[in-house]
Amino acid sequence: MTIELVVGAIEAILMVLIGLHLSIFLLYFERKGSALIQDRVGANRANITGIGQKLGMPNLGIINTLVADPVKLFTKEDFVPEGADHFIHGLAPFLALFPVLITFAVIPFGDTITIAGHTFNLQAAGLNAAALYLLATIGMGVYGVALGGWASNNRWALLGGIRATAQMISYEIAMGLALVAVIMTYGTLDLQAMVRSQGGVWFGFLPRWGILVQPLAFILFLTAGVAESKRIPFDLPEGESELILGYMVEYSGGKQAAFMFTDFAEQALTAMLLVTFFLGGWQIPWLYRDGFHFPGGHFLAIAPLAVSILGVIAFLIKVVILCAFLGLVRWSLPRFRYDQLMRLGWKGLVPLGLANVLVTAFIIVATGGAH
Amino acid sequence: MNVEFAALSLILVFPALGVLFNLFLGPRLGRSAVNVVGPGVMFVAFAVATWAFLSILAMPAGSALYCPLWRWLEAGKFHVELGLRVDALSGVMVMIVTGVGAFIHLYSVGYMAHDEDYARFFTYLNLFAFSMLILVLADNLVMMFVGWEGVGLCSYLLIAFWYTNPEFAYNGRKAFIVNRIGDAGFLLGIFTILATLAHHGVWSLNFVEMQAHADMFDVTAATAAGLLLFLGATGKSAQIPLYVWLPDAMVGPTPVSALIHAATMVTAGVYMIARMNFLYVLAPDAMAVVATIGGLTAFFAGTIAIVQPDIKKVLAYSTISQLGYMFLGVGSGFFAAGIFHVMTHAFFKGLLFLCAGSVIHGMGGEQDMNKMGALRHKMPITFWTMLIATLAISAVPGFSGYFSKDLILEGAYESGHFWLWLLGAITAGITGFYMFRLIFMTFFGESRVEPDKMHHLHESPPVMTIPLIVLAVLSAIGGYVGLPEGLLWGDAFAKFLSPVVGNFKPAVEASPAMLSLVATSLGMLGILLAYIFYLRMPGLPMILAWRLKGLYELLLEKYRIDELYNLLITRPLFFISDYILNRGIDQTLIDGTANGAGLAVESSGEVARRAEDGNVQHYAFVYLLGVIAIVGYYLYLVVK
Amino acid sequence: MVQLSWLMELSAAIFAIGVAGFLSRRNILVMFMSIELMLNAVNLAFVSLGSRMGTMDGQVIVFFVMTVAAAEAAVGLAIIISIFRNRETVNADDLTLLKW
Amino acid sequence: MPPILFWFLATLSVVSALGVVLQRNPVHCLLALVLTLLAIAVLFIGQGAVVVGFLQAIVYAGAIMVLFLFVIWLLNLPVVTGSTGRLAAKLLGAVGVAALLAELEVFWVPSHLQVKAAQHAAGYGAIDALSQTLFSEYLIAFEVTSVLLLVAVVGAVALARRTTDAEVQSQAGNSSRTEKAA
Repeated sequence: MTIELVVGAIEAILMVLIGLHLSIFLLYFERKGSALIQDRVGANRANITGIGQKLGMPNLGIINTLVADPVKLFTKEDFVPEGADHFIHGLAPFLALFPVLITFAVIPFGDTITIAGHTFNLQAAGLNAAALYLLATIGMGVYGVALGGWASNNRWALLGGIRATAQMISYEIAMGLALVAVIMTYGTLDLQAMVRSQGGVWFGFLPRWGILVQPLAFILFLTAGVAESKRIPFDLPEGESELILGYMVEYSGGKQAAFMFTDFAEQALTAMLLVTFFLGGWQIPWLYRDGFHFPGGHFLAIAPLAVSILGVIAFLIKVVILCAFLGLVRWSLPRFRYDQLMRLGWKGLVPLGLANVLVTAFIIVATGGAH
Repeated sequence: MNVEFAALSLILVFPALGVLFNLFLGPRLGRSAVNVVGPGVMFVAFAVATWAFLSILAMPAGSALYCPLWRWLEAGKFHVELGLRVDALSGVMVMIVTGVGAFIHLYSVGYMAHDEDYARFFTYLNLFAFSMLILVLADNLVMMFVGWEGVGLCSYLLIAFWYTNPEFAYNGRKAFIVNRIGDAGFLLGIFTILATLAHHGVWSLNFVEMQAHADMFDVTAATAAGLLLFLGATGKSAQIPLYVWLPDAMVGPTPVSALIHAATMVTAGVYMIARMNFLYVLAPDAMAVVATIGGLTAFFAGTIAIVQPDIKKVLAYSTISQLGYMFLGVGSGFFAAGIFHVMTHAFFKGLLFLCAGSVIHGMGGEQDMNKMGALRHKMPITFWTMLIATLAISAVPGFSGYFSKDLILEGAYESGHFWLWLLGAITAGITGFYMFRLIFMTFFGESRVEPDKMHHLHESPPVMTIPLIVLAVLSAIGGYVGLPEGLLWGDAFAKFLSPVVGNFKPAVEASPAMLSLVATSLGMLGILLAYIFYLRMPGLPMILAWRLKGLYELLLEKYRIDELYNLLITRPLFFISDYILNRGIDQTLIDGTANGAGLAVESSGEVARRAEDGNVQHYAFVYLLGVIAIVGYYLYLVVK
Repeated sequence: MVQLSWLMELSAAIFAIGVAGFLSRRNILVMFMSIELMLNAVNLAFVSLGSRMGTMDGQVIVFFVMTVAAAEAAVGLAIIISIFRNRETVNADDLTLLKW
Repeated sequence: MPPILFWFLATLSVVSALGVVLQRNPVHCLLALVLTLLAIAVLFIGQGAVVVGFLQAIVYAGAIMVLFLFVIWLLNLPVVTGSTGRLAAKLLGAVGVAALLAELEVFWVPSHLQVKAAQHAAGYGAIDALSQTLFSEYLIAFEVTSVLLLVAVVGAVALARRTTDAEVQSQAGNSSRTEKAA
């Protein structure tokens, strides 16, 4: 009992750390990756020692983005505008960040692992209604930005808050509908069980990943996930060119960092959820408990502990690749107009999601029930 | 011998198709399509009717064709089976309706050529034909009543065809309402018959079955039913006292006057009485009433016709007068004579109206005979055909009207109605007078046409004159199917009809030749007088009118019957409605009660409303008190 | 072990707070929120009793209550908006016409 | 559910419910209400009603309350200061509420609660069990609920629409004119 509790706590901390590190990776990608895409140099200051250049390496701007920027952020003055609601102004960034962080708890980042006779589930909180939990926490995320915008006593901030709220609520529905189809396919609300049922192969070689069963749900979830994290092309709430920074405009220092981190963490969360639902989670193609069963009939034995660790690594790799993909999206697409955003959400994604649910239900009934 | 003959339904189907076509497609497809379909369906129906009629002729006497349709309604033991039946009587009527109808449809193509609502006109006309055929072909009283109402509706629609003119619309309503009174009588008659039959266990209104059970009627029932049905007939066939609508109906297009208000619909009453002959022979009193009303109507309408200046009004009163003859005929028990006159009248009166229409058409809408004259050279075909029709209606020997009118007068005399015979004979003279007055004023003498209409004056196009010629031929020779007894084939028409309507049994012996001589002489006298009055001494009518000013104006104003009805019925009705029912009962009593109740509620509400201040929370507090009480009650239950 | 009566009395307390809020607050929005409080108090009672009896019916009722609450919120808030548009106030004391 | 958790949640929910009623700023009231709802949601989950608990969080706290927030923003109300309402009325109301509360507290004393405690079947409160009940016993009610929601949507749109069609058209005409002028 105690040891499980301790391990659960460790897992939870681990998961939050993974999320935060992914956010840092995304922060770096934001600065340096965008420069690469846009053919700029990007962050190139704070090259303290110059060792890299001496060794003939390009300036990666690591210190600039990962040390100097955060230090600057957290040492700035924490400014609260006149007439603002102090309490809520301070509360809002954490209301935004908190639900995202607790969501990491239900994501399975590996299979069960057996150490010293104890078997642990590599999932911080093995909820059997995890999918609902997910929707609940994501829904809670609205309050942070909404109240942040409202509490700033600033028109742009309020507009940004309203936009953010409307956008998140709208796309939550699309996301929920995509999730419903996924839940119907796997027949469970438990994310670990979902990942498990993505093990094995079809036709002897094709991994049974969710994306092959629910391609439309994948696209819907991806789109809605990007919209939820309020990134380009869905960054209307921040809309730098029209609302300056939207709901964040009156924030500075650590609180603004919290808002920014929320966005990055949401992006990381989206990536993790996509991996969990559609890309096999920690599953590696053809890898079973006892080792690889390649399609040709070859077999490669691997120790169970190594299999579990390989799973965790595979999960992380998939998530990083998806994060990078989301970053690419952010720097490749132009921004929507607000009415286009709403039209896409309500007239595009929601009907598609409903149709997807309908078709899924029909197929499930036609083929004689879920798994 | 009864033979099933499914093609009978085609006689109904084609006009119905015409209605649908003209209603929905006519306005879109235009005149030429309506021109083909409107009259076309009638000619097809005429062909089918001819086929049916020839079939009957080929079969033994007393045969009938029938075509059962479906069970229409059922109420307890009573049920109505729809069916069509063509025997000798309805065969003749179908031939008249489809034949004369077809030619009048054809004529309408020319007459209505310049009207905007062309398709609507033919829709109504086809609908009329459809309804009339239902009336004629029906094998039971209920279905006949459907047709009866249908023709009434069409009559209304067509009288008020140019409904933008308020007077025309008024006349349409008048016709409809007056007919309603008659229809109420007809309906009551049906109820009386049904009640009598049902009392004896027969739950049917089928003509054949009714005839088979005619012995169930006692004299009282037969008289009541006969008189009630005759009330319907006075409405539809414009007899005293319900004739007032027919002259006003002349505001409709002239083909309508010809078809509905002369040739077919108005004779429905005669047909109905002939059809119900088995009932009427049981009720001598009812028969006497029919004959008397007929004779009086014939005379009164004839006298009014003498002074009317409007060409169509003359013909309208003439129609009423001729209808009176028909009722005199059937009322005398000589049903075949009545129907015979229906047929010849359809020919010559239809023709007269069509000719009048042709004249009006040529005159560009002018109907006043004082503004005509000397038209015979301008419109030769119209003149000659109209002359033939006039000779026919004036009962000049050799023309159709002579044979039929002679039979009627003979029937009246021989059934013992001497005074009615005398009235009819005098009316024959009057008929000759006013008809030739019409001819002389219109076609002879000096032209009184207004100068601006002279250049417009023209003979009508062939599509109008062909029907005239066809009907003129029929008017001339149509009477030869019923020659006097003993001459060649004798009275073939009456023999043909006798299985249906029975044979005429004279009560008084008389010499047909003598009777005929008297009536014909009176007719000739009338023509002679007209010649003197209107051709030899054109000033004489003026002088006479001035001298007999009172009488002249009384006639000109149609005995002021409309005014009388106004005084006796309409005004008291309005008085009762307005002063007693409206102001007395409605406004004072009912409104007073309602307003008083309202006032009571209002004043008590004024007090009670203080509790209702509109504040939701105050209501909620009261609600809370209720909740506390309910929870308290349950608490009491639990604690106990 | 959590006693059923604790849950029920908690439910009663929240309900009473809701009633008090509805009766005392003048802002119709807050009155509306008080109604939601009452609904939730009742929901809590349903779930608690259902859980104690081991049946799902209580939860199903709660499900329906939520649906009705959603419908009620949509319509009710729409009414509040249109009232505010016409009257420029959401003070229940000023809205005594019971119509607009 | 351990008693300590219950007492924590009970305190939280009562305090936040009082917050709904007592705070002046509607946004603060709303936040307190969200807190109450979440506490109650956790109470649901603690009693085995997992799905309903999460639904409470998703639907109530996540959607309906956001709608409230929107409306508060739309109305942009000034924060009321000073006393509202008459003291006598408040006292009367307080007496009534106290009476109700007293009645209910008596009603729910343990000796009156004669509910036979039953064991939870396997999967109690899970989505399967809820769906089984919902789609068999309560199917008609469920379908009727969908109609209710549809009607509510239509009603809300109809009520909250600012103008009639004709006005919208005339406004559109005006705006296009001003655009041209610009």
